[in-house]
Parts: sequence; structure tokens; C-alpha cells
Amino acid sequence: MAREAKKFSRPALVTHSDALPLDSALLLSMHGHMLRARCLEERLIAMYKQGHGYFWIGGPGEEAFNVPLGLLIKKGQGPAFDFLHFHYRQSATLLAMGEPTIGALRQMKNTATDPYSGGRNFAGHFSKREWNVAPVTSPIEVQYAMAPGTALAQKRLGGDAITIVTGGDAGTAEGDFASCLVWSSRPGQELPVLIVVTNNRWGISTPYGQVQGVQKISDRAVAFGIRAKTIDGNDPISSYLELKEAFEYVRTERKPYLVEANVSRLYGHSSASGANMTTAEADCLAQFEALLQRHGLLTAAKAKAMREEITEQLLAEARLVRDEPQPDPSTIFDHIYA
Amino acid sequence: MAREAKKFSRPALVTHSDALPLDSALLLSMHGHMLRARCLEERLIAMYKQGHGYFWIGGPGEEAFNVPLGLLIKKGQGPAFDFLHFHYRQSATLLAMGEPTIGALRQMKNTATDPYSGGRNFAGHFSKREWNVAPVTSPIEVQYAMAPGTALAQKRLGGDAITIVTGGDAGTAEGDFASCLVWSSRPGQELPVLIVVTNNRWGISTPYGQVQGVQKISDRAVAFGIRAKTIDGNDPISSYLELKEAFEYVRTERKPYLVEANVSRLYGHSSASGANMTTAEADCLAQFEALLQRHGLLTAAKAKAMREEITEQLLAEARLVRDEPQPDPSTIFDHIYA
Amino acid sequence: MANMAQAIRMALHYAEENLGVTDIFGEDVGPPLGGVFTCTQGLKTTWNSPLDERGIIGMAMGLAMAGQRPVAEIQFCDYIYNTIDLLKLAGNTCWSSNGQWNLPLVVMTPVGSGIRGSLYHSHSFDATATHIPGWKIVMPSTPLDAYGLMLAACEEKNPVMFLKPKALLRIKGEELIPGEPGDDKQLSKAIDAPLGDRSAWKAQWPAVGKHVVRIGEAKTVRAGEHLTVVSYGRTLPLCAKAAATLAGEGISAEVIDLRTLWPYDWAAISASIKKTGKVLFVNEDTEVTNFGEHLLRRATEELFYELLAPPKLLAGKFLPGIGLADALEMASVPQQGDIETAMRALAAQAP
Amino acid sequence: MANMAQAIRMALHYAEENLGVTDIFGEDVGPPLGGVFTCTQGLKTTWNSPLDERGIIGMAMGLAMAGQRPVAEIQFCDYIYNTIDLLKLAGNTCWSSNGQWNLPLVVMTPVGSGIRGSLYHSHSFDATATHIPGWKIVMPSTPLDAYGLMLAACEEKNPVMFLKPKALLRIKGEELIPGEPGDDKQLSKAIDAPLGDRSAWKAQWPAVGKHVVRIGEAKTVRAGEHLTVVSYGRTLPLCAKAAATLAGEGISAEVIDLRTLWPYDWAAISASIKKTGKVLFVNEDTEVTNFGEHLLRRATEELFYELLAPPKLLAGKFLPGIGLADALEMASVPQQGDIETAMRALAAQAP
Ligand SMILES: Cc1ncc(C[n+]2csc(CCOP(=O)(O)OP(=O)(O)O)c2C)c(N)n1
Ligand SMILES: Cc1ncc(C[n+]2csc(CCOP(=O)(O)OP(=O)(O)O)c2C)c(N)n1
Ligand SMILES: [Mg+2]
Ligand SMILES: [Mg+2]
Repeated sequence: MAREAKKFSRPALVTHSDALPLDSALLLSMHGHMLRARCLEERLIAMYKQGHGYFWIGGPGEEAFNVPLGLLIKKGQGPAFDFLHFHYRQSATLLAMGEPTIGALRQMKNTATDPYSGGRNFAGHFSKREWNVAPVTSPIEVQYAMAPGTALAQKRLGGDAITIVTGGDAGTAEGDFASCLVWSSRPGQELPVLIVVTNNRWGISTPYGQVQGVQKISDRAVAFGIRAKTIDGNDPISSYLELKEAFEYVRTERKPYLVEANVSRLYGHSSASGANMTTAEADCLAQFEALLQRHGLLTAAKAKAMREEITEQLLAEARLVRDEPQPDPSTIFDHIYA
Repeated sequence: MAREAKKFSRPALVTHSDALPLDSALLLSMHGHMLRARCLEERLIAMYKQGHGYFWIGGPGEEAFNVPLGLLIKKGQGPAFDFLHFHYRQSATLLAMGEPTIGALRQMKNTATDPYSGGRNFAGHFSKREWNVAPVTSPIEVQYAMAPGTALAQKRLGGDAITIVTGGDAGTAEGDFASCLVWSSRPGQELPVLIVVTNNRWGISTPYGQVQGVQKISDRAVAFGIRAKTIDGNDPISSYLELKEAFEYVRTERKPYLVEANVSRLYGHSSASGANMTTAEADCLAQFEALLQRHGLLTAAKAKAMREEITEQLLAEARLVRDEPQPDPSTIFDHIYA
Repeated sequence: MANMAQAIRMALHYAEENLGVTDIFGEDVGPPLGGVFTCTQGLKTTWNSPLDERGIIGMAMGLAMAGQRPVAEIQFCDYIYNTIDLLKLAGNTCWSSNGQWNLPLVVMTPVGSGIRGSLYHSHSFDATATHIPGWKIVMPSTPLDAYGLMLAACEEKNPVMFLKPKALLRIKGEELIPGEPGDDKQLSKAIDAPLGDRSAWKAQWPAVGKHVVRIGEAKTVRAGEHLTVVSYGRTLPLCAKAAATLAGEGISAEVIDLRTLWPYDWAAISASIKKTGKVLFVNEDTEVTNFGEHLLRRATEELFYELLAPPKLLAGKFLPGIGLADALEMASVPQQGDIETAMRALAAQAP
Repeated sequence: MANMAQAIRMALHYAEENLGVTDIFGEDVGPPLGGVFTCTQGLKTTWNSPLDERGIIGMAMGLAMAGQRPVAEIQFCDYIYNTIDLLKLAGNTCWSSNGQWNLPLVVMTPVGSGIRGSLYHSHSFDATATHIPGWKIVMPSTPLDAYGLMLAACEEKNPVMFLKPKALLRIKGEELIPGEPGDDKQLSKAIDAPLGDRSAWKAQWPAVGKHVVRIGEAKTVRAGEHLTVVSYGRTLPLCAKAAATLAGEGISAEVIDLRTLWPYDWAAISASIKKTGKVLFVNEDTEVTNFGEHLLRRATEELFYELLAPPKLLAGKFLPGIGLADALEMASVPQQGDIETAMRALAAQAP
């Protein structure tokens, strides 16, 4: 997978574009990751619809934000590297970090080979200790209560590693979101946490404006003296630039920063709501592809070829996974304790 | 008690003072309530120290704020009247509302006659359904989660009744404080809640500035579009005026308002920390008495006489309570269900 | 015949119209969704809450204090565990105020396994709920009982926890709810929200009637002589089926549907145990500090000398979660085969 | 001899110096107070947290994930009930990640009655804790055991719940902790924070040594023949005293201090029950869905034919709270007299 990302990031026909503030290699790398992430989610949805999995939830529509996020992460194990407390829409971030796609398929099919939970947990519930990816939890917002803990360890260690926590807009109504702000901003004990909220303006079926009186979620940071910004998460370029600034601030100042990213939700909440594509929301991938084409960095044909190649590869992986064993019932008693 | 309050509020020698923005009758009434509240707490502390109670907690130092609060409450039962979700430092408010002192002594001594809990709960844990005083709970901040519920009933009913919730500064670190802000400010469903925080800058032994990065707690309301103000809770006159404005706003606009009142904690956290008078913090009663004297509304002799009279009466009540029966062990099974 | 989700919906409609229910709310409880299991579609007092379980329980308590009659939903009981302090508070408000306050509120929440819900859509809540004094706790296993228990819950003066066995929500009943049209298609057309745009849709409620299942009354769903099986919720129909199977082997099992977990019908349980001398308690909550252990303790302490074999509990394995893969879920909580095996073993014990 | 609060303090000092403990924190845990029961005075890694129990547990989990070794305090277990979801999460993190992650953290919290704590300073937590898989749970009844169990807790790879029986925190032990000075005044002067200004104060730690009470090992505090009594925490010394009293009446009771509630020492319990044929479980948590019911269930299921009388549980009454007045508290949770009565009744039962 990492190999492929590289491949996409060195296209044959790079025309230098002064209009775009990022270099072409990076732009094309981002596009490659976004595309792969989208194709992965579409494959997972297809698996669900074919009965190769009980439940789907994931991040199609958030790639423009999640890919730059992944690219900026300092990955590795332990407090000298970034700690990641993600929610269940983060596949694009994992792929951008270099994670192979097949693990997600295995988790979807709940095989014994599922590298994240051994067939125990839902799709999108990554966990990878090697890269400090904390287990994604189903309960909304609890990750915000834990993030200050890893950040404190990092602050203590020194260096530039930070903690990143992500979650949705609706979840900010839980007290844990406030706890994260409180614990990250203790005077003299400010913590290096990048607090991210991806605002798709939905909590399952409930529109944001029906339940939340907060105009911008980033405003909630102000009282705590926490820097904050609301950004366009559908634009990968501005996402990258804004995130870069936020990462740099947190890495060097060792203080929290809240980023609210406005994003789309392209396949509804989850398989429970049908997992069907909506055209009512902006599609960051299509927009980005159009931009790259306008700037001569990509052609429709090239994009189509890439998509076909990735789809083919995912199909092959899905076929592989289909025959892998399910976990043995006797394993339920494994790993209750370390 | 209500009778006495009246008595104090019509003093013999009222000199009209243009310098003070409240009329003398009101000022003297406030003073009377503040004094009675202080004497009550001192009696409760004395009872604790004499072994006539296991635990003391209460509000000496908050009278300048709590008395005006009580005077502005529209008391009665049901949603057409104000609903009160108080914490454990609210005795002065109850007295200003007209509550007799003896109930607090009974609760201190955990007698069967304790009108609030029948000898079951700690001192300061009022409950009076007749006046919509919800049971004071020991768990910090849970009242903030409940307050929107009574406020919604009031909003639905129409009229001008509101919900008032109070708590301390340290408790705002609990998620329930944020929940109160979220639930009070739903768009189009804003609720008539007066959200009060009495900031004494302590949580037991922990100074505010050590654990909270929020400069003014009232700032936390801003993101929610909730009006808010930090006021001097040691000044009964400005407290009255600020509260009056806040009450009027909530009563008529049917929207939330957050008041943070800076107050003192004059006898430490509770009996667990010794319940000894500190001189390190401003004494609102002494300051107010000095002010009234400067304005010719009170004399030192009068103040002393009043204090002696109240103290005498409380002593008499304490003697009465001393001989009242403790609850019978068999009553533990009473009132598990209504 | 209505399924349990429809039965609950009709009960809530009845309760809105006749029992003073003012607020049916929770995450995605209002339009357009009407609840993740459709239990609240088309009702007139529903609304969508913020995503905040503590706020939901707090709101219900406040509403109840102020004379409203709320039915609050926690979307899955798996997400109720950050509110236990508030549930305890709701349960002690009457007692701590020495009888001044009462909180007439209902909390309903889907529980249990059976839909491949993985770690966080498979939890049981009976053990935790029964350890919280001051609540009444019900859990139907049929649509008609769900209807009758919901009416009882909405008439209560005290907090009621209404546990919805999620595996049974879509199972049709065998008895008609009073006023329910006999034709299922007709019922569905009248009260199930349509796919697609629902903004103009209104439910056409049948004229459902009063049918109250009193809190505290168990139901003997099958009479028998050789052993007693006590269960509720998802495992109850499995016990009944197991009893039917075992009848063919000459084993006569009495099956009791507890329906109310607190206060439970000890008279029914003890009478049955006195008759059979053997008892199996079945539920799917994890088996340590499990409500079935309470029932078993009481049976042991009070009926020791009438027991012909050790009383037995069959419950969920003591695991941190239920795994997603089919085999994991099956191995983690009692299935029909496990129940049959346990019943056979108990029946075979010589006194 | 040190009291239990001092023993815990010395254990934490040992753990800071030798077991890698990095953070001892919670509300008022740091200076100047050092904990509402003084358990954390003078320690070098203590700090005061915001008043937010969910934040405290979350912080402990995060620290543990990042390789720190936290000991978090919840000031009273009465205030832990809004964190049950996080405790469950801590308990399932290893399992849900298929063994990738482990969380070496300790949560300590005072439990139980005995100080006239009224509704919210009297809660027990053993029933709730034992229903949460993935944790180890300990509860000492002597200072030396508190010391040894805390060392074990701080060496664990898994989350450990350390329950401090608050009624016993100020009771002096009968055994010396290795390295403890024999003179109590000397000890107090060295490690108890002075009244008044403490800003310049430093503890003078005695050179305490390693003494580990392994998790999972019960202790028979009194051998006996006629009945077995299994308890822990506040009620344990009452059981021992009751046994001493009953010895004078010719009743020989074996008393087992469980010390670890999970995973508990079934070998010790069952061996004793096999010997005596009678068993009384004593704890003070409310008696419905109580951990003692689990133990009783297991005894019944596994040892039914060796029981000479129905096994018995003596626990807290099923009440929404413990009332403040003396008589209310006494009537709500087991006192020595209640234990003696229950033991006598059990001893008197003819098989
Ligand atoms: C504590 C908790 N409550 C409820 C749920 C059920 N649930 C799953 S996702 C979701 C909506 C989340 O919305 P948001 O936080 O905006 O994230 P999004 O899914 O939109 O990315 C809900 C209510 C849950 N998983 N956890
Ligand atoms: C949920 C909860 N946690 C901890 C406690 C113990 N406790 C009682 S009062 C208190 C400090 C409260 O400080 P603050 O909110 O500022 O109110 P104050 O007492 O200063 O008025 C604490 C920690 C509690 N009662 N409830
Ligand atoms: Mg959202
Ligand atoms: Mg304070």
C-alpha cells in the first residue's frame, strides 16, 4: 500500500502549477490516498450489501480532511510518537499513514485475521498499538476523556510528539468534550493535544441545528484560552495548510488547539441507515479531481484508470478475505487480561 | 421567621440615602436575612463542634449573593413557580424566601422531625416540594443536568416562572455543567434557566487557578449564545441589581442567562476541613454592615442587638431540637416508592 | 399481529392520548427516524435530543419533577453506563426527601444480543438495573406484554426502566392488542413510517384500548412438573421452545416469564419451585453478580429443603464484550441448545 | 503500628520509588491536603485534578496507554457512578483489541459505611465492580494487607480497582510493615502532614521493603469446624470478632478474608465449605444482585451435596441510601450483632 501511494505521488505528467499552494507531488499523493480511501469504503459497503459483514460505518466524504491529517502524523509506538484517539470515520487517515487496506476488509468480514480486533469489533474500529492508534470505541466521545492522558505523558517526555483526538459534531454535546477542554488547558499544565471535530452537521438522523445552539464548535475553545479554528474540511489543500499550522503550534508550543472541520457525509450514517450515496452533499474527491484536472495535474482518464486499478485490487483482497477463517468460539476467553 | 424578616425591614430610624441605589427597606431586609443566615450557619457549626451532628457544610460568606437571589424568587409549587436546583451552600436563599431556621437545625441533628430528609441527609441538603426546592444532592453538578427539565416544563406552560440552578466553581469541570449549556440553548428551544455559579475559587483544598484554565466561568456561555456576566457576589447591592436584570431577562425572554458570582468561603469547605473562620477572605456581612452604618441606616449597637436576638432564638431552637427523637430504625423502608 | 416495536409505539400513542405522557425523547427518537428500532414513529410528543445520555436522564428527571410525564430513550443500553449516578439519584429522590418528591418517568432502552451487535450493541442491563434501588424494572418478551407493561409504566408514580429485548422487537406476536387490526399489512400501512421522504406522513392510529400488565406479575407460559425455568426477554422464547422440545423426551418443564424484574413475582417462582423441586434461571447478562444469582440465592435460602437438585443459573459468559463474529456471539450468551442441555442435565439429576 | 491510611501511603511511596508509579492523582490528592483520608500525603508524584471523575478515569487510561503507571483516586466511590462506561472500557480494551493494548492502572476509592456518611459517603462498590470484566479487584481489611495489595496492584499489567474500606482507614494494624518503625509517634511525625502550613513540609519516609500480597489469594484469619464465614473490608473484623465471641459458646467458625474479590480464591472457599458444610457470606453492599450472591450461587451449584444447611448471605438492606442518623445506618448494613445472630442461626441448623 505504501508502495502504491508512492506510485501515485509520482505521476508521469506533472505540470507545474503556481496557482496551487502545495507542490504537485504532495497534491497527487493526497489525491491517491483520498481515492483509495473512497474505494475502500465503497468496497466495505458492497461487502455489507452482499452479506459479507453485519455492519458498516466509515468515512466517505471526509477524505479531504482525513488524508492531510494522516500525512502530518508522526507515526510510531510510545510517547515519543503521536498518539491517536480516533472515531469510526478515520480510514482515510490510516491509509495516508501507510496502512494496507486489507485489514479493514478483514474487520468488515470479522475474520480471525482481522488485525484490529480479531473479528470482535465493527468495521472502522481500528486499533494499532505499533502506531499508537488507540482502539476506536463505539461509545461516542469517550476518546476525548482519554486524550489528555497520552498528551500528559508526551508533555512530560519533552520532544514534539502530540496527541490527536477526533470525533463528530453531535458528540460534542457529551460532557467528555468539555472535559477534554478542561483537562487540556490547566494553567501551566497545558497539553499538546490537537482536538479535532469533524462537523458533518448530522448525528445519525438529527440535524446539527436542531440540537446545538453553538454556531461554531471551535468557539467552545475560546473560554479555555485554547486556540481554535473552523476550516473547510472538503478542501484538501486548505485542510493541509490549516492542519500543518495547527500541528506546528501544538508540537512546538505544547498547548492544545481545536480544529473544527466542516465535512460531508456521503453514504449516510452507517449501514443502519442504508449506506446509500447521497448527492445532496459536496463530494470532496470529485471536487479535488476537478481541481487537479483544471490545473493539469490529472486527467479524467488517469483518474478512471487509478480507480479501476484500486477497485480491482480491493476486489482481489475481498476474495482473499472471503475464505479466511472466522474466529474460533473457544477464543472468547483470550485476552481478558494481558 | 418571615415575621422577623419583616421586623428588621422596617427599622425605626430610616434616613433616606440617595447614594444607594436600593431603597432602605430593601437594604435593611437584605441585611436582616444575611445576618440571620450567618448566625444560622454559626449555630450549625457550633452544634457540630459540640457533637450534635456528624457533618456540617453550608454557605457562610455567600450571603450577599444568596439573599438577593432568594428575594427575587417566585416561590410556590409546580411549574407556574420558580424551580430551584440548589447546592449545599444555599441556606441564606432559603431564609430570604421565608424558611424558618429550625429545619436546618433539625437536619443538622438528624432528627425524625427534619423537614427536608427526616434525619437521612446531611446539613444544608434542603428539599421543599411546596416551594419547588429540589432535593439538594451531594454529587456535585448533577443538578445542572436536571435543571433544563423543569425549565422545559415552564417554557411549555408559558408565564414567567423560571428555573434556577446553583453550584460551585470547581464543579464546572464536570461535564454536567456543559450539558446544562447545551440543553438550555437548543435553537428555538432556549430555556428559561438562570444558571448560577458561585465562584469561591476553591474546590475543597484545590485552588481554582491550579485546575481551571478558564479566566471567567461566564465566558463558557458565550459560544452557546447564552448571555452571561461575572459579578461581585460579596456586594449585596450589585448582586441584587445584577440578579434582577438577569431574572427579568430570563422571565421575559424565556432564554438562559449565566451568572458567575465571586464569593467568599468563610469557614473553609466543611466540618471535614475544620469549619474554622478565616480572615483571609472578604466578609460580605461585615462590609455591608459598615456600608449601612456609613449611610446611617444601621448602628453598631443595633446590629449587635439584632445578632444577639437571633443568636438567642437559635440557641432556644437548638435546645428544642436536642430533645427531639431520632428516626426509628424501622423507618428505613419508608418512601422507597411513592 | 403487531411486532414488539409496533406494540410499544401503539402503547406510547395510547399513553400520549390517555395517560398524560408529555415527552417521548432521546437520540433520533423524533422525526424523521422515530427511533433506531422504529418504536417511536408517528407519535405526537417525540423529539430529538442532543447526543448526551446524561442530559437525557437529567431532562427526564427535571420534567418529572415539574409534573410532566416523560418517556426517555437511551438509544442502546450499552450507552447508559455514564448515567448510573443519575439513575441512582432518580431512584433515591423519593427516599432521600423522606417521601416529598416522586419522579414519574420511564426510561426505555434496547438490551441484549441477537443482532450481531458486537461489543456495544449487545449489552444486557438487568444486573445493573436491579442493583439500583427505587426503580421498577420491566422486560417483556411478547408484543402484547410490551404493550401492557408500557401502559403500566406510564401510569406509575415512580421511575420505571423499560428494557426492550432488541432481538424480539421485530418478532410478531401471537395475541392481538385490543383495537389492533387483524391484518398486518393494514397495520403496517397505518403506523409504519414510509421509506423516503416522511415530512408529510402522519400515523393513522388504530383505536387501541386499555390493556395493563401490572408491574410485579409473572406469567407461566408453560406448565410443567419436573423442573422450573425462570427467564425474561430474549431468552424466554428460547426457554419455551426448549421446553416444547424436551416435552417430546418426556421432560415436563414449567416456564415462567418474569416480565417484571423488580419488584418480581416471588409468589409465582416459589410456588413453582415447591412443585418441581428444580429450578433453572436463564438470562444473558454476564454471569458474575448477575440478577439470576439473586433469584437463585433466594431460592436456596428459602427453599433449600424442597430442592431436589442444586438450582442452576445459565447466563452470559463473564467476558468484556460480545464479539462480532457469529461464533463468538453464539458462544458468549445462552442459545436454545445451551438451554436444552442445561434443562436436560437438571431433569436428569437424581435427588 | 501503621494505620491503613499510612500503610497505603507507604505502599505508594514504595511504588513511586521501585515500581515505576508516575502519577498519583485525583481530587485533593496532592498538597496541601494529600487526600481526604490522608492516604497520599507527602508523596512525590501526587497532583490535584479538576473536579471531574470522568476526566480522572480518562486521564488514567491515557497515561497507562502511553506507558505511565498511574494511580488515580475517586474521592469517594459514591462519585464513581458516572464513570462506569469508562471503567468498562478500561476493562475491555485488551480484549477488544485482541490483546494489543493493556492498561496498567490503579483506581483507588474509599468504600462502605462506618463514618456516618449519609447517602453519599457510605456506598459500597463491590457489586458493581465485580460485574465489570477485565479488572482485578482488591479490598484489604488490615494495614499490612493494604500495603501488600497496593504493591501487587502497582505491579499489575491490568486495571486494578483498589477498594479502601473507609471505616478501617484509621485503625492501626497488628503487624509491622517491613521497614516500619515500631513506634507510632515516630511514624506519625515522619509521614503525617502537620496541621497548619504545610508548604515546607516533606515526609521522612522509613525504608519500607517489598511485601506483596498476591492478587487472588484469600487469607484464613481464623480456623474453625462448624461453619465458614467469607467476608472482606469493613465487615471482616466484625466477623472475626463474632467468631471469637461464638467460640465461647462452643461454636467454631472459620473466617476467610477474601482480600481479592476478582479473581477470587475459590480453592480457599471451597476447601473450607467442604470441611464445615455451612457457609455465611457477609458484605455491606445492597443485597440484590450482590457479589455475595455470586459466591453463594457458586457454592450452591458446585457444593450442593456437601452443604449441611442452606448457604446464607448477610448484606446491606436493599435501600436507596444509608440514612445519616445513627439508628438508620445501624439498621441498614450488617453490624457485629447481626453477624453473630446469623452465625448462631446457621450453626444451629440441623442437617
Ligand atoms: C455514547 C453514545 N451514544 C449514542 C451512540 C449511538 N450513535 C452512534 S453514532 C451517533 C451519532 C454521532 O454523531 P456525530 O458525533 O456527529 O458523529 P458522525 O457519526 O456524524 O460522524 C450515535 C448517536 C453511541 N455510539 N455512543
Ligand atoms: C461528583 C462529586 N465529586 C466529588 C465530590 C466531593 N466534593 C464535595 S464538595 C467538593 C468541592 C466542590 O467545589 P465547588 O464546586 O467549587 O463548590 P464549593 O464547595 O467550593 O462551593 C468536592 C470535590 C462530590 N460531592 N461530588
Ligand atoms: Mg456528525
Ligand atoms: Mg468552590
